[in-house]
Amino acid sequence: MMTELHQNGQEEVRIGYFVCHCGTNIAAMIDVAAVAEYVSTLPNVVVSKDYRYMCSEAGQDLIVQDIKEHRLNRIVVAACSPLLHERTFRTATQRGGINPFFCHMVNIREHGSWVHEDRAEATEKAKALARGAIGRVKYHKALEKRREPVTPAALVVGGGIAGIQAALTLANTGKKVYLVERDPTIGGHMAKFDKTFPTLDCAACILTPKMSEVYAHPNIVLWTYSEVEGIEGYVGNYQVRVRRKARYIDEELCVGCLDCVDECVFKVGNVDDEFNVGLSKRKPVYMPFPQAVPKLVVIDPVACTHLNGGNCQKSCVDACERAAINFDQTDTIEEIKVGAVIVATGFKTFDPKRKPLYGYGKYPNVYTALEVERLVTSCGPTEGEVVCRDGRTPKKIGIVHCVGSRDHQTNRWCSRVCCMYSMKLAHLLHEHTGAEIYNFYIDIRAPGKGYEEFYERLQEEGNHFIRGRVAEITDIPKVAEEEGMLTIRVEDSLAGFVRRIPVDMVVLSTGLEPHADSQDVRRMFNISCSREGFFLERHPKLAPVSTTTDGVYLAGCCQGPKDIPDTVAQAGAAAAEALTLLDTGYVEMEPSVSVVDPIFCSGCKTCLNLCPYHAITRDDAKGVAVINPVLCKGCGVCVAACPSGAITQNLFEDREIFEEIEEVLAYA
Amino acid sequence: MRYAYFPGCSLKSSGRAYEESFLAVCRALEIGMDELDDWNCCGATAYMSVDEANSHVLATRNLALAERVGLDVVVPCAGCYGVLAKSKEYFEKYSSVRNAVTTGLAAGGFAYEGRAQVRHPLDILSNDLPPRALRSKVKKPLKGLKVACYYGCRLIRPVSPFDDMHDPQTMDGLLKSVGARMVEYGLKGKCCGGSLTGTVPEAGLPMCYDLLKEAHRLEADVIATACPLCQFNLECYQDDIAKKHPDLKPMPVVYFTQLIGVAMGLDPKDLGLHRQIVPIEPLLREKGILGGEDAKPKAKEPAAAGGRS
Amino acid sequence: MDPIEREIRYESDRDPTFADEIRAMPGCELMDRCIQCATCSGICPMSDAMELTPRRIIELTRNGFKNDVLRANTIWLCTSCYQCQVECPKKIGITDIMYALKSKAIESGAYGKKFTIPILAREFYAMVKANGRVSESRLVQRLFMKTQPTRFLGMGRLGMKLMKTGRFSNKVERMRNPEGLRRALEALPTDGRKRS
Amino acid sequence: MPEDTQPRILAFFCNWCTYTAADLAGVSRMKYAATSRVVRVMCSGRIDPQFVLSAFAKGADGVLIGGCHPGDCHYISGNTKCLRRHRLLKRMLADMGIEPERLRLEWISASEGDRVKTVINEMTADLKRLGPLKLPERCVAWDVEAIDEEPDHAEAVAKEAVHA
Repeated sequence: MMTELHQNGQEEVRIGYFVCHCGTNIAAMIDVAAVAEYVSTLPNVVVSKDYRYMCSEAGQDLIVQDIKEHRLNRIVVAACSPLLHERTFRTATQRGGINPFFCHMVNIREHGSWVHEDRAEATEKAKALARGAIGRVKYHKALEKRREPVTPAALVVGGGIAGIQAALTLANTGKKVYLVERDPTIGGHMAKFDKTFPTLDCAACILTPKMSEVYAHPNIVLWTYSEVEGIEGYVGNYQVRVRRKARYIDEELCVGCLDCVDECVFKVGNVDDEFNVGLSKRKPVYMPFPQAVPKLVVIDPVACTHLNGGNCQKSCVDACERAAINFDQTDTIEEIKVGAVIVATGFKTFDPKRKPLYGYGKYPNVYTALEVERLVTSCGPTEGEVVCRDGRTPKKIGIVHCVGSRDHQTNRWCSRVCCMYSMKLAHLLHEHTGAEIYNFYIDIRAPGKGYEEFYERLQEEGNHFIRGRVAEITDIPKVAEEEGMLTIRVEDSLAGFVRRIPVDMVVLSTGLEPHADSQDVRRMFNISCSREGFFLERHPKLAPVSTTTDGVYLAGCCQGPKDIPDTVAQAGAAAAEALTLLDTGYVEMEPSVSVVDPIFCSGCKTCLNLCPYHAITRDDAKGVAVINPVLCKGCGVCVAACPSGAITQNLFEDREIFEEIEEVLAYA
Repeated sequence: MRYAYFPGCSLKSSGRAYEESFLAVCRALEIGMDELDDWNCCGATAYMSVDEANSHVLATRNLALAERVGLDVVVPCAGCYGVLAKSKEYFEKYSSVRNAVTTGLAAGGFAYEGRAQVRHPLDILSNDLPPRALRSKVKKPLKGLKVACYYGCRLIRPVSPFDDMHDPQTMDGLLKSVGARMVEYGLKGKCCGGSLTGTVPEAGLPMCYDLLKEAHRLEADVIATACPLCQFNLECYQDDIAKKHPDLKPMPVVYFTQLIGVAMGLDPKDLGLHRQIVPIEPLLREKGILGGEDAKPKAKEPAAAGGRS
Repeated sequence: MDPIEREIRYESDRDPTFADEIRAMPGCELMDRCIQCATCSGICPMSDAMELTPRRIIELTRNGFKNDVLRANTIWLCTSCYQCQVECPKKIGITDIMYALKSKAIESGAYGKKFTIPILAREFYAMVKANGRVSESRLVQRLFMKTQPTRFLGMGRLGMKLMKTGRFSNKVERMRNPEGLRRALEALPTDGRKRS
Repeated sequence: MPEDTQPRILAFFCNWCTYTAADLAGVSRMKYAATSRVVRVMCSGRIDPQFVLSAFAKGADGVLIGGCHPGDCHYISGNTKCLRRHRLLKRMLADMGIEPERLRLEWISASEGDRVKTVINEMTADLKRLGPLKLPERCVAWDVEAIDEEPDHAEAVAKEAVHA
């Protein structure tokens, strides 16, 4: 085959092979010197070297120098995953003066040294993979990345603190931002909190100014009560469809005076109030909470008598001086164009009914932490008075940590915030009631600025910390002191014996988990999930806010549990990544698109229906298929289906892959 | 409906009333029960403590017998049920167990392939019987009888293929369908003390006491069980427990099959009601469920018979 | 005054193979992921009578403190109710581990003599081996005679009641043909009788 | 196959799910048999049935295809195309006298590193049991090279025609 190339008058192939030690990460399990020596015997290989860290400046320089010195025109680097460093080595190749796509990577770390235990076998595998790469790289062609302009606007999905922070950061740089929130108001979970740990500053005091800023910002288009329905396009050029659900209120006219709420035919609330997590009732027409942004009411179509088809005197309509109520409103669809997307869809809290041992839903005085947040806050349903569902003021309170977390039966992960918020609630509950507080924990995790100090403060305030996971909560008394109480049975594992502790009130520190519809969101934005269902970042360390889809970034708890400071920091990082893209003004497209050779195309149209992006059309005049390189995303489905082999995918050409297969297997 | 039937050792002696009432109910419901030919002890928890590998051989031999006749095996004793189900599970899950069982059984001329399923009467009566089949046979609904359904451990743990592990309901459902009233027995899945009532009574008996006390607190008339050991512990040690807790009043403890049989109007003798140490018949008569006199032990009680087939 | 005992363990106190032996038993393989959360001890109905709670048994076992583990009354107080196992957040087969430890204790004879459970287990084992079935009343009689003769006498009234209701008899339960079973049980090299 | 000879598995992994999962297995330091050789493609829909046949012809004992779970394809539906081709291939292999279980298709998402480990280990054990692939005689002559040469000639002819 090679000689043919020569005869065809093409350049002589001169390959440089570089195998990385990665410190001991590779070298400990693979005899890199032996691999380099073997490769040096393969045809066309001019240089074959091993080096301690190929990705280092010196390692890259080695490639640059050798290209120049030995007139190399193909580079193979055997190191870590190409998903990590392909770009690095292509850039080095380019610096050496040849087209970057003459470089190919072999993964001998993630797929080699890290997963094997037999040094000889791992070395053999590395040699086989090297031979495959040497085989394929000779067919590599010079390719150019195409540049596409970027729409200088961003979509932020989710209006919790993560989305708010990301939107404000982007908007402040002058970029247009669409902030889409599913609920009638922005604010998310943080708006429901009373105080924040460890500083105990009031959540509302630090959040509501930001919410107002979002509303007033000239660069932010805020759509609440809205959901993203679909997204098409590619990095820099996304077309997004947003459904704006009917509020039955004209947003332009409503001033949030609440006259309609007062005059609603329901004199008292009849629906569980979402904002107070069911601890109070609201009416069918309502504003989620007084500081809601936007300050607009909304009519719940499920609860409203009129919208349910019932006969209602519609006193709300009469009450509104500005005639803002419009029962004829329907959902509308907005189509927008953005260059980048920040997904900040947040989390939900674990449903403690999944752990029947804790008696949530069975015993009225068992609460979730979020319920207690509403109970201790002065703007909550009890105006800050802590009264149990059975009317008693608790004198003894048990706080159960890790509910649903660190548990193979429910959520395996640590939810990261529960230790700290449990301690915060312990402090607040004690402050409000003077009750004796028992914290039941497995491990106290307080690794943040001022967090350990907060733990110490709680200890000094007289809180009990009992190291043991609560095994049982029961109302069946065993001794007199347990009559009429909820008794917690637990091993005090530091003392080494079992205790029964009667309390008036139990607080379940429920963990954080992905939204029930996170899979749908993930599919829509074409991003991946980790096993537990949190959205997956491109790299856990080096690309923590990027995703595998270019132009889509992550912020907040949709990526994994985190506290407010971390969320805000991550939102800033996501905004910065998005800004980098928007500010550059163009994107470089990977050249791995497919191309039709009109000579061989029979015009059979097999490929047309296969293409998921409708990138292939048929030129009826010439009777051949044509691929639009702007629409092609380079999956290669058409290549595999073309009966006459007329379609080629750059970097994944048939001959490249056939050669890789043959050469990999040729190594015994 | 036809099943293989594994009685286990207890149902041939201290738990005879369970076998009698279960088989009587099955007959009345036209459910075929073929006692496994020459079955052996399941091994219980004791055998497992001495010889783990052979405990599975012991248990699976019975499953091999069921497979021979091509039937699933019904195991009323909760202890035996748990042991056989565990061996079946481990046979599937662990190749070491599979190899041991295959080798052992082959030496004895048996083979088990994992086909025969292990079922419990609560399971088949709740799930295999057509809906209303039981209800339609009720002649004397258990009106006014307040029952605490007690499931114990092995029916619902470590796995619970036919019920809710944390709040089992099958027994409640069956007894409700024959007219009884259930109390919210919060201890329905707690342990009765197992064999500790005999071996370490100071540790075992308090567990029975807690169960009995709670049933009294809820004003239950009777505790229904599905396990001969649970039934024995709760019923037979009441005198022992009362020595330490004189306030403890007698509480009848029966098998759920006995109550179903009563509701179906079966002869109390066939249901083994006369084998109660804490009698239940006066209570049933008081509620107007039973008429006539107490069933008297037969003039000549046959010795607790084993090997009957 | 009791003599003062020093509580310290040296590396030489650890049995190097003990943890691996337990880990190798079916159901016991996940012991190492225990986070000592103590759910097992909290839920165990017997934990208030145990010298070492189940949680501590796991910790000592995986660290090879064989003597401490086998000497404690814990394993003999386990009723196999499986509450610990089903509630364990790490899905560790705690009850299976207890079985494994019981068999180790019986095998090495390292159990407190005041405990009758190992004796029950052995009597039970022997009876099943001989007859293929258990004669409950005989088992109970043998056990009580061997271990708690006074209690046995105190139980006379219950015994009478049981006899009268036909729930207790001195008949020996046995299989019709125990030969096949015997051959099956003798086929394995791990037979407890040969092992101990 | 003698105990000490390892089977050879040629694996085609899609870039977004299974290749990433294999990376995750590495990052998590999971250990599995060194029997697989991964060829990365962007999508399992790119896998030409000829790749698979070629792999068997060139000496693979087994071929593993890894793609995203149904509904999760980075390119919307490439994996379903792969699934259809896989079914066809299975039948073809059987016709050619190659045990169909030598070809395996697995959906492995980016988070399922342990699945990569399990599948490769399982497949290694299965292939050891099957023994090395003894390509039926009629298949030995069948070779990709033959296919390769034809287009070269045709290409020249076609190009001439275009120039003319």
